[in-house]
Amino acid sequence: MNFGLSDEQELLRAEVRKFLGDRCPIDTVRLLAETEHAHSPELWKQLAELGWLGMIVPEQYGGSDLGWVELAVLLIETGRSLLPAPLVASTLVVATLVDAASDEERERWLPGLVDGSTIGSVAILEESESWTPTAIGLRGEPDRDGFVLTGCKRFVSDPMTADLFLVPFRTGDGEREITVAVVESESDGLSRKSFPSMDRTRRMGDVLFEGVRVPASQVLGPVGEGWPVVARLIDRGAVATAAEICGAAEALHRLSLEYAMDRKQFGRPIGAFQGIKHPLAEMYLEVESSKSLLYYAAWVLTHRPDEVPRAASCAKAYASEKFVRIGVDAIQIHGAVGYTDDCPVHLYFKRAKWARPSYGDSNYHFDRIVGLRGL
Amino acid sequence: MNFGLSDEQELLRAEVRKFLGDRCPIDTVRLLAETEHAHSPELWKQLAELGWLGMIVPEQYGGSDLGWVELAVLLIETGRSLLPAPLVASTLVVATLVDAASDEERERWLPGLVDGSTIGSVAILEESESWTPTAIGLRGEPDRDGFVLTGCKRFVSDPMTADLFLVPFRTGDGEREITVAVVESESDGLSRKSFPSMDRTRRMGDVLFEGVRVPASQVLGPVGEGWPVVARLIDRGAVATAAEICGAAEALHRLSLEYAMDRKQFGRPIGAFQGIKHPLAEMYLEVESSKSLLYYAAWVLTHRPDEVPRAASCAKAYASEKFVRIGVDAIQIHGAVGYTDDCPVHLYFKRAKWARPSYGDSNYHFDRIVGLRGL
Amino acid sequence: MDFDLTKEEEAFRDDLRGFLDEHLPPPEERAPDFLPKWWKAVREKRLIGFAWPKQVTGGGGSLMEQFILKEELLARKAPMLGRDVTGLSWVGPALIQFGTDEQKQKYIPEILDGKTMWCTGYSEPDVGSDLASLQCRAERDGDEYVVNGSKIWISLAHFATGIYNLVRTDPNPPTKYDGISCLLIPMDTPGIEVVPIKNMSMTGMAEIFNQVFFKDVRVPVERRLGDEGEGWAIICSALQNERSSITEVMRHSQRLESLYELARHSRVNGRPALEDAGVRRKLASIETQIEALRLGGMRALSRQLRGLDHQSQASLGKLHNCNLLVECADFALELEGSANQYMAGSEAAVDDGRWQVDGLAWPVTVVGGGTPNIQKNIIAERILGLPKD
Amino acid sequence: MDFDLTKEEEAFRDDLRGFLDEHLPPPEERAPDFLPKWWKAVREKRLIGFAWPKQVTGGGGSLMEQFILKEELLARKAPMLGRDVTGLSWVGPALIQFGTDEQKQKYIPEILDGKTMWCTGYSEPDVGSDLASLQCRAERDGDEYVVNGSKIWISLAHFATGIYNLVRTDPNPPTKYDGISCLLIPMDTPGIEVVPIKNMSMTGMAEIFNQVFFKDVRVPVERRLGDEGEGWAIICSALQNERSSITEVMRHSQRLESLYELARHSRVNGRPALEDAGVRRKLASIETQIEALRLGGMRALSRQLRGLDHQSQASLGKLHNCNLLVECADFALELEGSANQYMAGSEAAVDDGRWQVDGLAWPVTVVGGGTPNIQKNIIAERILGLPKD
Repeated sequence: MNFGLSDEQELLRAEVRKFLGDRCPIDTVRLLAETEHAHSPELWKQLAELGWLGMIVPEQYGGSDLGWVELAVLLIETGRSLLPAPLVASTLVVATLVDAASDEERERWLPGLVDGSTIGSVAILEESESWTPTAIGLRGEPDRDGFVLTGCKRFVSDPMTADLFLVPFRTGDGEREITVAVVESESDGLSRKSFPSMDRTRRMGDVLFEGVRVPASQVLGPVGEGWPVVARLIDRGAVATAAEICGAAEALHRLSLEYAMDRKQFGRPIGAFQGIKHPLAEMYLEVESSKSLLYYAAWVLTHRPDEVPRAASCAKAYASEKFVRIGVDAIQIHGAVGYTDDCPVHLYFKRAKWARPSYGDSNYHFDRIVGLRGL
Repeated sequence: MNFGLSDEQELLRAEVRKFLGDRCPIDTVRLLAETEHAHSPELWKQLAELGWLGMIVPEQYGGSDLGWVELAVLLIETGRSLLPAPLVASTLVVATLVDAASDEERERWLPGLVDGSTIGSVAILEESESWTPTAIGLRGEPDRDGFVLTGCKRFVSDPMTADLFLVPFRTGDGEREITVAVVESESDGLSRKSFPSMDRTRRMGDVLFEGVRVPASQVLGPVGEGWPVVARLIDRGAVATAAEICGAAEALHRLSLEYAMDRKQFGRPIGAFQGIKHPLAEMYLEVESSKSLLYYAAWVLTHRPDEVPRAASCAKAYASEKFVRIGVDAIQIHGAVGYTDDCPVHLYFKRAKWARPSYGDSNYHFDRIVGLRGL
Repeated sequence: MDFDLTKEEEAFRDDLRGFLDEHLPPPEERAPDFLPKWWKAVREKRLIGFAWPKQVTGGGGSLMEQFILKEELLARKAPMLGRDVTGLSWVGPALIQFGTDEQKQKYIPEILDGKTMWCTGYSEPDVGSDLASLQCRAERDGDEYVVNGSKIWISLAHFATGIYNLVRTDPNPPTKYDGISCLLIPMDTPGIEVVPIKNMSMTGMAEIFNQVFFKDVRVPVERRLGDEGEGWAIICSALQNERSSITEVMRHSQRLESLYELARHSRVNGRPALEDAGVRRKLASIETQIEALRLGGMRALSRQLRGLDHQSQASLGKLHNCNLLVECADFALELEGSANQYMAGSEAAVDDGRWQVDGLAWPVTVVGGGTPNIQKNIIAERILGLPKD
Repeated sequence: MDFDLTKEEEAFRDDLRGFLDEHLPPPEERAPDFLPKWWKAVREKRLIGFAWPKQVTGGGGSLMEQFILKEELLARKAPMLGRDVTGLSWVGPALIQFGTDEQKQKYIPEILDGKTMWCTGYSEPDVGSDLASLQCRAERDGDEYVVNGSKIWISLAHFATGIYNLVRTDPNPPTKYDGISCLLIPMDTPGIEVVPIKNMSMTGMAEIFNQVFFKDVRVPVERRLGDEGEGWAIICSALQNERSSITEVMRHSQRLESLYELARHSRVNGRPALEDAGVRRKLASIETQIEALRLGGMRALSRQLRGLDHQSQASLGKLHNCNLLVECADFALELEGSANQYMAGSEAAVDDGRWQVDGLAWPVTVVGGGTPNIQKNIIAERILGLPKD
């Protein structure tokens, strides 16, 4: 048994951290956050060149054929540095294609997603913001060899930079009669919109389908049996988001710790007072626990599929709750400095509000943990 | 406007505190707690002589004709000293008789309840432990000029010392077809049982009705219209319990504060460390807030009946939650000393667990606060 | 115990209601030029500086009348009573307690008329909550002080006409609390520079904070408030008066109604939020806490009306207020789900983005008024008598 | 990262399972004379002191085997592996690290055979968590120490055959951490008196705590463990080994199952508790925290297996464990409603009163192992490097 990173994984971590420290320090994050799409095509290309966009993709499609633990190592670091890039969503598209698409479909999209020339995103949620099959109301009417989609997807990550969307839609009235397809963003009848978001390192918006044609060659798996694909995607989204949270929460703790050592009041560093010291100790426990849950969830994603639902829910529920709490404590520790634009604390605070509902908040995951017992 | 006690009320408080300090110090509480019924007939008689059993009873029945604020003053003090006596339940019987009984019924029972020769208790709850009319399943079958009761009441306070019980029972299948009667504990077919309780200053148990006859002359108000009487009783019970909680929570805070000033570690009183100081400050806020809510609820009980449900729910929900929390903090502040028998902290800790569900826990009262908005 | 109004108080309230019926339309009916008219009317009615002495053109109102006034104003969502907010909350009360007659006659009517716009110079870089460690120097030179140093976290300094500034007049005092004085400095005095600080909210409140630099700023001695070295006593008195809890309570009550409204059109796991037991209990818990804050404020007022100590209780209210602010701000953003990202101005924003403002503005209030940790220290040391750290 | 067992580990587990199938019936089938038989069997199988060296008749097992052993034992609700709990958890490990060969040969087999029953003498009245301030004196007199003073919060002292006692051998040490030594004292030495302390639980755990008084107690020098003055180092090493998190995790897991069971037959506002969203989320939150504790323990074990520092992480596990204990103990009593008052032994008690035991016993564990405040100090100072208070 080894609940630790291998030498190769440690090396990967160091490499990612160095790259992001060099190419995407916090000042670059700020600049990118103020660009129209909070996205840098050059940075994206570099990520591709380093092999990080195809980490879990088989070599035949240009990927590195690694596992979710390696992916988690990457995402912890991008979370730590608040990298503005559509990495999580695009990676989820990649992961879904790898295990749910036909050979032809993989051939068609994976190489582009891996080499960075194509960006993917995920469009599951609708107005109800519910992660259940019944919440999917987007209609797919049969049409010749495919479907015509009509409806609206909401809360889509970085919709403007995506070249293709993974879209579940309804092809029958049965609760789970869901079909999943890849829809290109340039399709006729598809329009998209992004709104200014609080966490400005990300964009979020709507994708509107007004009679969008999707040929059968873009459907993943059998028609009407797409829900398991979506359910797996949601679990992976929860783990990927939890990984980004772990890195961000650790960074926030580190910032607060350094501030507490540095800042003096009444002749002592404020970190000498139990009123500051104890919250820092609790934060540390929460960060370490988030990481334990996350690493295990990442490991089971590759090695023990049966354990995925519970492990993913534990990881996401815990991490997103604690990240929000840590954000509040970090601001209180920093005092007035914490809400200046110069201090990065507020960037993490906003990320926490983004990350909490993403792929299910703790209400969703807690309810599911009990549900998994058949209760 | 005066949100403070009048001179007379202050005098009453001083008198009660002095009496309890003299006659029922913590060592006496311990001794009484180990007697069979945790009840001292002599102490009860003294309470009667001081007029405290008939505080809210009109003078014509031997009472002092005061209001709920005075009663709250009394109960805060009995809570503070953990007085082992069936005071809350008996007072609730008295209050219900005062405004729901006929002149004959009042004549018959109030003088005895006021002079201490009769003790009352309340038997509302059944197996479901729910405070709703539908939870009342005890059947009252019409019989000559009264009813025959069959069923079981549970979680009855001090059942063995009571001479009469206030009992709501079902006289029809409509949700609110409830009738309330006074049932004497010596009635044929009535049996009762008390079980050892965690808070040993109290007893609690079951009252079993096996064909108990209750004549019409013991029914309070019109048959089948008793639910409003019960609802009022529950609100009053919530306020009375909140009053006892306020006194007990204040005592617990005081004990912890004194210990924190007295106990030295690493060369300083432990109260100098923020890890102890801050919880003590929070406790104080919670104690003071509990008192604000309680005093207001007591005042509206006498002066603004319309506001009673919301005020009673706010007072009870807040006080019972915070009392439990304060109990945990108090033990942590006291360290190992806190769980010795010599230190009274554990007595309050156990009282907190008793008081929380009594007349509705915060789940019940919070749900009701929202319900009162028609939501 | 008595929560009813006396006949006189009821008469006052009825008169006030008549006045407000005439001059204060509901928010949605207020015209763009409403504010100057409102200020003119309340000034004539002597409602600005309502509890200040009549000699300085204040209202001479009683504490209880002031309480009634605030309740009525807040129930109708009235705008602020005067334009010079800092002058009304900080400078005026300090002048009334510590100022000379000349100072009172000179500065107070200006504040009430809204001719001035004061800001306060308390915090300094690297000083934070240890306020008494301030370093901004004022050296006596004849009939003037020469001020050098800087102040930070100053709201509205870029609009201000004057700064109510704490300075060190004795560089080697016996304790750090000695040798501090209070100067009333016009902002157009040569040598003052204002630099805005960007803050996280980006919600219309951006850049309300500033750092102010003083370089050889010359201030006549008669602009000193109180005696030389009396600054700490003045500031302590002011901090205790800082916030009226009734104002906070009414704001929280309005916030609670909005939270219920938000819950009415939100969903938890796809189902209506108001059917979710967790949401219902959270709403009720917030409602209960606001009620406790309201009643706590009334207890303090009640003590004040009877001339009893009430100021030591102020920290309790502040701590309570902070806890509520943090809880409400986060709860709303939780209820909104992913839409919590959509800011004011976006068509997708929920409730016009008001919860994003709340969610990002709380640190200003919570940290600005002294962090909860500081309130806990004050409660523990001043009220409970625990030893200093 | 790898959570699978190696072939050798699987073989060890399979052999162990065979042994347990034979010797460990399920709890409800264990006869009154089961315990002595069990102890005999596990002693012969060398499972007691499983990781201790074979030279002192221990099992010589590896860390990973020990982990597997504990998981198997706890999954089957096995009773304790040996009778002398304190000897096994405290005295034995200290002897192995600091004892002379003679001491090891003399004391360790006795512990493993259950012939001794040790207790620990750490805390003193008026010392509390500031352990190093201890005052119990041992003066050298020839080949003996003469011990005077008292120790408090000693569990099982009235059954004990010996006390593992911290004493001050240098009355004027350079720092309070110096001049402390460790003595192994037979309880029947003249001058020792044991006085029980009543505690709050009254749940069968009453009076397990004692105060022990020493009056001119003479102890031969060869009963000193380690060098004179080395006591603090010995104790620090012991405290770090204090608790195996896997044991705690398995206890919590069993507690969680019982909590689900309790929720299955409880009601909230008259409706089944398991239909209440608040109850469901609380259960899931506890489940998640236990999972985090389990995985945190495995991370520490994993570091230990690789010879990396793992002890600094022990406080994290302890703090986490304390938080969980407090939360579970209270949640169960909340779920029980008014029936939470009915204690074990009463026919009305829910689940045979087990939650009352839990609800009253947590302070012993939470406070006894060093309050959460102390764990937070340790985490902040030793792991995070924050300055001392």
